[in-house]
Amino acid sequence: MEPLAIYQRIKERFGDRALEISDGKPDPFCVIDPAAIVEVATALRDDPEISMDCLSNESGVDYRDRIEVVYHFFSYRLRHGAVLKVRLPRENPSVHTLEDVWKSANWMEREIFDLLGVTFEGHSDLRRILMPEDWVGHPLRKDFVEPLEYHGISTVRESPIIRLDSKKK
Amino acid sequence: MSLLNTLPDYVLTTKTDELLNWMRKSSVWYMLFGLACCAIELMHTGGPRADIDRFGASPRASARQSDLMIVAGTLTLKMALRTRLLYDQMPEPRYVISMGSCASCGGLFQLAYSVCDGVDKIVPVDVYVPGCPPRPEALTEGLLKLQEKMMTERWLTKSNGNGAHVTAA
Amino acid sequence: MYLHFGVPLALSVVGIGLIVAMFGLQKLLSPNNPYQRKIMPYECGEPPTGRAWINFNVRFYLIALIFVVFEVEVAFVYPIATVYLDWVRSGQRLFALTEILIFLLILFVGLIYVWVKHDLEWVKKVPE
Amino acid sequence: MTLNMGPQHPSTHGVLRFVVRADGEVMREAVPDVGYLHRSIEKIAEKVGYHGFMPYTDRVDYVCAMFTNQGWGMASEKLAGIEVPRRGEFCRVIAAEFNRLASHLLSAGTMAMDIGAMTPFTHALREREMINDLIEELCGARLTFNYMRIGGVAWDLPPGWREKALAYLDHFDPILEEFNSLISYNKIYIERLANVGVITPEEAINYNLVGPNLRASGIKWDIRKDIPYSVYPEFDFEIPVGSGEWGKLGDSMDRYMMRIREMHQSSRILRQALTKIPSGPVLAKVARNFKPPRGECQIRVESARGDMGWYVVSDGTGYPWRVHVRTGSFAAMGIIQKLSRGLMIADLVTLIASLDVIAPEIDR
Repeated sequence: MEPLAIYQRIKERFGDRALEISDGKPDPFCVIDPAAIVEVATALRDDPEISMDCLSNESGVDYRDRIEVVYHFFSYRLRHGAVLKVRLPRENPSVHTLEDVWKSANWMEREIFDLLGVTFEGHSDLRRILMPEDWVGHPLRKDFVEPLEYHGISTVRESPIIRLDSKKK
Repeated sequence: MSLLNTLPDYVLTTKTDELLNWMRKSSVWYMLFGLACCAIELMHTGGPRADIDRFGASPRASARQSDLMIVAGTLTLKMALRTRLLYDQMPEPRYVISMGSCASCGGLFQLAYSVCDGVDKIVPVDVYVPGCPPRPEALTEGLLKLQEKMMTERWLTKSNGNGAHVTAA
Repeated sequence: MYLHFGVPLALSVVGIGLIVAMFGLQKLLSPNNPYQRKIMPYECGEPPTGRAWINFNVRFYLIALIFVVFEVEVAFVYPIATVYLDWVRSGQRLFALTEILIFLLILFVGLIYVWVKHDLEWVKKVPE
Repeated sequence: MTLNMGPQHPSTHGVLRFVVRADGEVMREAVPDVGYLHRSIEKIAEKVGYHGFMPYTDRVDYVCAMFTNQGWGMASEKLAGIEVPRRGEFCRVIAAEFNRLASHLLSAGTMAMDIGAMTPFTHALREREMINDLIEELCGARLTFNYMRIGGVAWDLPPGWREKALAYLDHFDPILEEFNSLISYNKIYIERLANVGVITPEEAINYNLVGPNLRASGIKWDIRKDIPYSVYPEFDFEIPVGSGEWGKLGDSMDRYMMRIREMHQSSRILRQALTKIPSGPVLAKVARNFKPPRGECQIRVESARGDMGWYVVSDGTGYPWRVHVRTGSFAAMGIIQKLSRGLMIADLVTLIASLDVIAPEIDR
């Protein structure tokens, strides 16, 4: 089943909560209202014609004015996939977790929380996964400023070329 | 009641120092401290073809039994704290080889926010092995350079018995 | 007159001498610089968590006990084995053999008992 | 008792840490803690251009770096709609399959060493050294190749390389058979691996396991066959699927045997690719400051650790807006916490080795 056909199906079933369908090259996607993501996801999984039994990829993207969480679903039985998007505001973005629908969402959502600061309500243990526990800020945001030092280790390494010039003077 | 640094300067201890250094040099046990890509080259260096066991360097699992720490790979800030603790827990006299450009100066990950540029910010380094990853032969040459350096150490006389690798508390 | 005691004397002198030499040289020649961060228990690079003095499960004590029993049995059989040939030459062959077998048989019954009581199985599952 | 299988541990395949709550030898739970090798490759992608990001993709998974190169190349080509010449595709498949051999050899070797068998590790490394020589002759590096470019491959096969590669394959097949018989039918090895860490097919899909871990649970799924890309449809090879001969379906022994059988299939593909390689250019014309049109795409590549999803968002400038890699090891790590309940501590080592998890793929 082609992705666009899947999105039409979602549009019919959920009407206004499927906000926008775009057939952008090369991958078409469909934007969903953040509040309805769990129902749409369970519908995608339980609908026999779609039966998306695997959440293959979940990533967060920071478009300066909003943060988007992109879900790539895949169905091993019917060998087709679909892309859903959720648009969230930049200040404390939050959306419901998909962990109880697919277990694979657990770690991917922890990574998005860690690197982009999107809190997932209902997540079993939402804590930092890649950065140190006491790290400040969310690095993958476009406006992230790198700290100058961490626990006394300076993250700036002066380039040796400057040192050579100072010797020459 | 150890003999180190106790004999007055007029006592010539070159031969005994040489004997001590020769014994230590030909059984340098390195700690399995592979972080990233250089870890695979470290395995190949310990492997069948470029075997550094010929020079007496056999891999040890824990910091307690090793005198040489080969920092093989990118040192992230989260790992840097543990590296300092591991270095402290190694028995003296202890040496450090910084293998690869990531460990020596951050290499091609200086752009990263989470990487500590260079292991010499954390621990005193004896030999820097360039390369990304350095070939097993390059690491073997680094080990031989370290063995040469170990031969020049003085232990018994009071003044220049530097025992440089006996760090203070 | 006591020459035949010379061999064990030499053996013990060399043995003890080697040990003293090794530890002595190590004490004399190696740097000794214990400071707090170095003495901290090594736990793969992490500050140690939890207490080291934990109360072990009783099953490990049982296994150790069974091991000690059979270890002592073997320790008794060794001296017999060394003098067994003298007994055979002095004609008490059958008597020596039956004596050892009775000793082993008693402990074999012990082994059967332990086996039947499932004390030898290694516990792979622990109830929640 | 809480134990720390910490970042510096011989059998955690890189810097992973498990906080193990154990009772005697049986584990209550092993909570993984990763991030010790998070080198922020995805943030660097936004700072370096499309061409400049290629060497960084080697470091995403340095044991089989060709697949990450291929993934990045295909993602950029799909964005910009570039057609790779046929000989370039063949060179990619040849280099990638050789790298799959090397990766599976290392995985089987370290797995045997983790279980306690020391000699298979040296056998596997000896073979891996020969493959490294071949690939080094092809692209100059032993581990981080940077061999592929957007639009094809950097260099053509050097003269005489084809015969050397075919000669190596003739030497490799009996050696693989000997390696297999040396370790795979060893009683202790089977005892340690069978029925450990059993993953049912539904769990495998729900936890999004990929590659050998998925096929070991009985699901016949391989991107090279099911979403054909590059020139893979022209070769005939089977996909080994787990059958549970040694214990329940989906245990560690199945995952290990998947990798051994995949090595057979890879050498079959290599033979066909090396004989059928056409002549012609290897690299398509691609602008130096490569600016793909605005848009986003996700492509999937069958890497040695399963299908790796490259999600790339481009905003029309020369720098990618966002790159996200979903790798096989990251998905496999999610299931370890659930599987480790009630397992013995020694079996946790087996489980990590059988899932073939390595640190850079998890932390990127």
